[in-house]
Amino acid sequence: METALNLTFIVLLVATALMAVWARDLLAAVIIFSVYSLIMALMWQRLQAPDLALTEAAVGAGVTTVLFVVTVFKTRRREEEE
Amino acid sequence: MPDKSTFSVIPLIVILLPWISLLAILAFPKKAERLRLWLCALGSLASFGLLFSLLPGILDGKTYTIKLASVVESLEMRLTVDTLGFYFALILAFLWMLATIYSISYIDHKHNRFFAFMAMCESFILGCAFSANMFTYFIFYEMMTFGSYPLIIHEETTIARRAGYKYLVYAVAAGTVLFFAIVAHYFWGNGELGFGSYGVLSLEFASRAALTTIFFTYLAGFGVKAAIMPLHGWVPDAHPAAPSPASALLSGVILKAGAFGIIRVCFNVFGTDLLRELGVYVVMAVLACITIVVASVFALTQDNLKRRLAYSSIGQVSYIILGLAMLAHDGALGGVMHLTHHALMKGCLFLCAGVILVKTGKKNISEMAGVGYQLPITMICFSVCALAMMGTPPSVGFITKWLLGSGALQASLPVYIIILLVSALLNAAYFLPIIYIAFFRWEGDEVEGHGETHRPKLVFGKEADHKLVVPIVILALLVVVVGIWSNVTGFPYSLVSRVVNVIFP
Amino acid sequence: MGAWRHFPIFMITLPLLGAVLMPFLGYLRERWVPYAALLPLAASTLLGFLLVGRIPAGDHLSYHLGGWEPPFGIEIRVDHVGLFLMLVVCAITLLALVYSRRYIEKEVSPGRRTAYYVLYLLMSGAMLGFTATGDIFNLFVFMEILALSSYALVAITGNRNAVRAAFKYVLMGAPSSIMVLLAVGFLYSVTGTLNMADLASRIAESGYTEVLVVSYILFVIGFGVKAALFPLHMWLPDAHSIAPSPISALLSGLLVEVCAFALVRITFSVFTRSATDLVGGTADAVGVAAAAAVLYGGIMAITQKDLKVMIAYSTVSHIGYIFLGITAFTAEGLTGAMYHMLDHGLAKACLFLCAGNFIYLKGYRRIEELRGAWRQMPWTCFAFALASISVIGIPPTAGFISKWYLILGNIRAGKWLYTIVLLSGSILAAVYCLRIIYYMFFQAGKEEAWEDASRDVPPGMLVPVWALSLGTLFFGVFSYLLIPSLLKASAYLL
Amino acid sequence: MKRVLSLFFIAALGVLLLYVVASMPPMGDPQTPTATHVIPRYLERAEEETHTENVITGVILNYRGYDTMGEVTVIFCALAAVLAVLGRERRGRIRGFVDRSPVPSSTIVRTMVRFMVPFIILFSVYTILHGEISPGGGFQGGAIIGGSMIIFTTVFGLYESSRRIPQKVRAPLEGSAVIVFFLVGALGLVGGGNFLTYAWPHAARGLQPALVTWLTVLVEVGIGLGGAMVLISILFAMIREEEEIALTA
Repeated sequence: METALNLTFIVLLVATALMAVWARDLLAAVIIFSVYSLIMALMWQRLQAPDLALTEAAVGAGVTTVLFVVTVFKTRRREEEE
Repeated sequence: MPDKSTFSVIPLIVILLPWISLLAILAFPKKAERLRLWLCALGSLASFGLLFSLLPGILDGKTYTIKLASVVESLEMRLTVDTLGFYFALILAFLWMLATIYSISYIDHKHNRFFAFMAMCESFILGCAFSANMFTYFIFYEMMTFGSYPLIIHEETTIARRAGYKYLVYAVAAGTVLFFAIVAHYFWGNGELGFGSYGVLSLEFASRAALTTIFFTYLAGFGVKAAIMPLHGWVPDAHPAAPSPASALLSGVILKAGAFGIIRVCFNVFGTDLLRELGVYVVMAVLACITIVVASVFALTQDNLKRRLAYSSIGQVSYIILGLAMLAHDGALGGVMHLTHHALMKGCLFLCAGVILVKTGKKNISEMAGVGYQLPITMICFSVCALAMMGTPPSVGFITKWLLGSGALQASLPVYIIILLVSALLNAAYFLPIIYIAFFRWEGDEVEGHGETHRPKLVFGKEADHKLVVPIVILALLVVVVGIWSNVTGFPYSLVSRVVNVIFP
Repeated sequence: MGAWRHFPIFMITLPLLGAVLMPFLGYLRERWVPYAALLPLAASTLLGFLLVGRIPAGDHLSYHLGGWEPPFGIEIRVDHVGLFLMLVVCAITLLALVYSRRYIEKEVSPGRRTAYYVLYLLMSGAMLGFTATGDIFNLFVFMEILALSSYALVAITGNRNAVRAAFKYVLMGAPSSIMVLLAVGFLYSVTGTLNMADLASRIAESGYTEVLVVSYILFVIGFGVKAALFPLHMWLPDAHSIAPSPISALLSGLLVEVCAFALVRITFSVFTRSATDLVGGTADAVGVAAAAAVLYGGIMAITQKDLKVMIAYSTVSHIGYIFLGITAFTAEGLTGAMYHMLDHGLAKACLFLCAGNFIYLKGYRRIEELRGAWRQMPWTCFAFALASISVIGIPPTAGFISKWYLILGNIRAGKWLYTIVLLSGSILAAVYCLRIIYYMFFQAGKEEAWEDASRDVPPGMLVPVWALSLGTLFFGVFSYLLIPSLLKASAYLL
Repeated sequence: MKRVLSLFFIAALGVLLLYVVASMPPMGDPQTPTATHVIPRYLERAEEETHTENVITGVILNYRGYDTMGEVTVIFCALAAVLAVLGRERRGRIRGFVDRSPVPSSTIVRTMVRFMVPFIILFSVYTILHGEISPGGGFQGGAIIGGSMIIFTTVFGLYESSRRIPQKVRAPLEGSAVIVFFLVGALGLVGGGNFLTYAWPHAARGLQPALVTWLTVLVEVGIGLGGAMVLISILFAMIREEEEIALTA
């Protein structure tokens, strides 16, 4: 059970990371990244680091996401085609 | 050497006195131009005077020393006036003084820069002469190298710039090689960079290969300044490009700084025994012989007077190297004495060339027909020095040749005598035509062999400014006087023999 | 044990405190900020000079923050070498800050000026903390402050090129920070400690060789990027040439050096001699890279047309010198490297500030535009000449002394090839420096280019330049003030 | 080509790191160097030595307080970096692009936010103040305050938001974390200890633990306020309309 949960988290983590990199829509990437942060926060909690979990949730999922969103709105939403 | 060493600030003062010129340039406004220039000359004069006052002490066997700074205990900047250093300093300060006086009327633009760098160079090269160890020597040597650059390019013509560039390329490369030599010397000399009477390096601490490397890097580093072939490339360009007093100094002093470095390396760093053991002196001798002959041949082909003189200098400086490489008493004596002798002769010749250039605007020998009548005093002095160069007695040139020949016999290598004779012949071959053209040909001679030629009138007394003529006359007189009364106290023999007698008892 | 034990921590924290107070001052009176920013740095410099001579030779000052003994708390560890570098940092930052006021008024728009001083102080404080710390995680923390502030300072003029250069810098700098962090983490995982001295003893008996080697390699790459060691230097020419001149002076004269010094600490205080054998291959690779840097930087500098880019490439070359001194693994080599940090700091800062003078007064950046500069800006040109002489390594400047020891160290180590590389490096330096001196002094140039009635730059900008260039001369002549203690300290480090 | 090369490098780095991780001591093993060297002392004696029940807070603020001082400086530095690139707004109230957001927020959202923000802030105060006994602390609390203000700004606009937290409030508070750290550090000096020693000499012996605790809380508050202000200032700098500072070509 433990292992299964850990594995799920890790797979999700890697998956969200890859999706954030591949997403052409930068806004989508930002949102996916915030999901990544949330999963990370859960991971920290599972690793018995509640302080880190709190920080990750507040900074990673909250503040960073909003700042990224602001940046996306101020610049361009689509990644430039090569 | 260290036994009778006394602390004295005089070496430092001697070095600093030329800086009076800089103060003068800063302190006096443009209006007081004459005053400023004379103050510059005064600095040089004072420096020479103070130096001369050390003579009795030096003859007494004393050395004067002062420590300027040190990096670590064994690595210090120290000035020491020993006999050899004093000897070099004396001639260079003398020549410098004359050249400075000469420059007052010779230099016609940018006085400030010229005199400032003249003074700085004198100070640095005096520092070279007084250096108590290779570290100090290198520091002053490098500063002198870069300080003399503005002298060479003073005219700011394209030729001068190109010559200056070439000079810098050679100097930077040489400085780097020399730098390596000194660091290696420091490393294998057990942190001892000072000058010992019999040399400081020995096979005890370093391998044969290491010592050979050090020697050859030293030779290469100093050889560029001393214009040993094939490292002479900058000389024939720099001399004609520089203003005449500067070329006189280049040839008379700055080339000698390289030669002096080699003297130091041979006598005080390696010592004759070690040189003999390593066998490196053979290479030095061969190089010197090649330089003597080849440079003279090159000189033959030059039409530009100063260029011819420059090639002549290349050959003559190698006399010093050859004298050292003989590893014999008379050879060393002749070689080291030639330092002064050549400075007197070549200094005079370049200053004469300067007068010719200023008064007639002629650079090339072929144009100089009849110059001897326009400028009789100058050309007489020129002829005296030229004859001395060939080794005509009674003159300093003769003494050199005699001693070198005697040294060759002592070293039981008479082949050197042949080299000397060939060189003398070549010298004659390139100097005599100049005299001939100056006195026995007239303008218009070239046009048709005979016919109408107007022989110029001989004019005495009005040929040039006194400031130009007096130094020339003094030098020409000295060439003869030192040649005749060579063992007068204070003349080269009295000083050099003290050094050489210690090394070759 | 007097009050002086506390000096280092105040040297570090005062600039940081000053930095955080600046925004409010900037809100109240923006005009006062340039002057107020001088205070903490001046105080740091003063404290640094008061520390001179207090630390016994061959020993270090160990300061336990919060009173917790080392493996548990954080230690500040200042030995002679560290103090030496801290003083260099203090002096140069102070001088460049004095220089900044006028320059920044011209180059940086009003809304950003306060930020400039804030970042400047943060950077100075971080450099001091970086040099003094005895804890590898703390090292990382200060490296982050240093890195962040330097990224922003490169971009501060806000024009497109500056932002692009800063972005390039970030792209290389951020991964390098992460590498250092990973290396710290790896080390911690196999030793359980973060204190350098403690690490040194625990690494020796630690069995995890692979982790140690990888962590050392990560340290080398991480700090190598920050110190612009040859193949990792790509960010440097852009960032150093586009940043405002006082910042270029700091980046080139100090930042790369303290990062090199961090690697010295990591190599000699953490991995120590026995463990260095373990990572000897890496050290050799660093030596090769450094030798390549000397030649590459020199050659690139010769080919440049822009003055600041040329100076930046010269920095690449000189970083190679410093690393060659370090990889010689001899006391002389290390002394040479340390002295070269001083010399290079002074000379390079001076060169960049001189370049700044030309930009400030005339807007000239290209080397050809400097023909005949001497006529209008004699003071700047003379200072430039003096500093370049030190860069080349001509006596009697400090550059000569440092090169002496670098070469001596490499000869002692038997590294002949590197000796030759060092020598040819100075020939290259001569080529690129003398060319500019020649342009400035001996070429006529266009009359109208320099006939401006306004003479040389104002004294506020000349004094720092001259202080720096005279510094190179001073430390060349009076090298005995530092060399013996540096030799001792280097032997102690080894 | 570039892609392939960079992929290759990343893959190589990944393999290297995995290899290192594999050869690292196993996680959770009580015999690893990490578990046997420094950690035991923290776990056993943190409470009596630092007078904080949360060991992590004890380590962060006391044992390794200097590192934390560096961290808060990093945060402040981030703000300075943003201001260096984007420039600081002028004094007074400002307008930003959220004021004219393409999606006007509905009344429900406005009311909810107006209602929620005080509670979020209350929660963050709790997080900050309870940092020394339970998970949380200045960093987290500061981030939460910042987050709440971000939500507020997003909904009500920069104009409203800058009216509530004007520059004259933010400017002195942005560095409060460093300032508080410095003051507490200097206080330790007055007490005869080293910099960052949490002590007060004139207090009676029995008061000492309470004082240390209060100083810890003070530092937490400083960090929280500073962090919050930094986040808010960064947000303001980012979303305000371009004024006099523009990216010049």
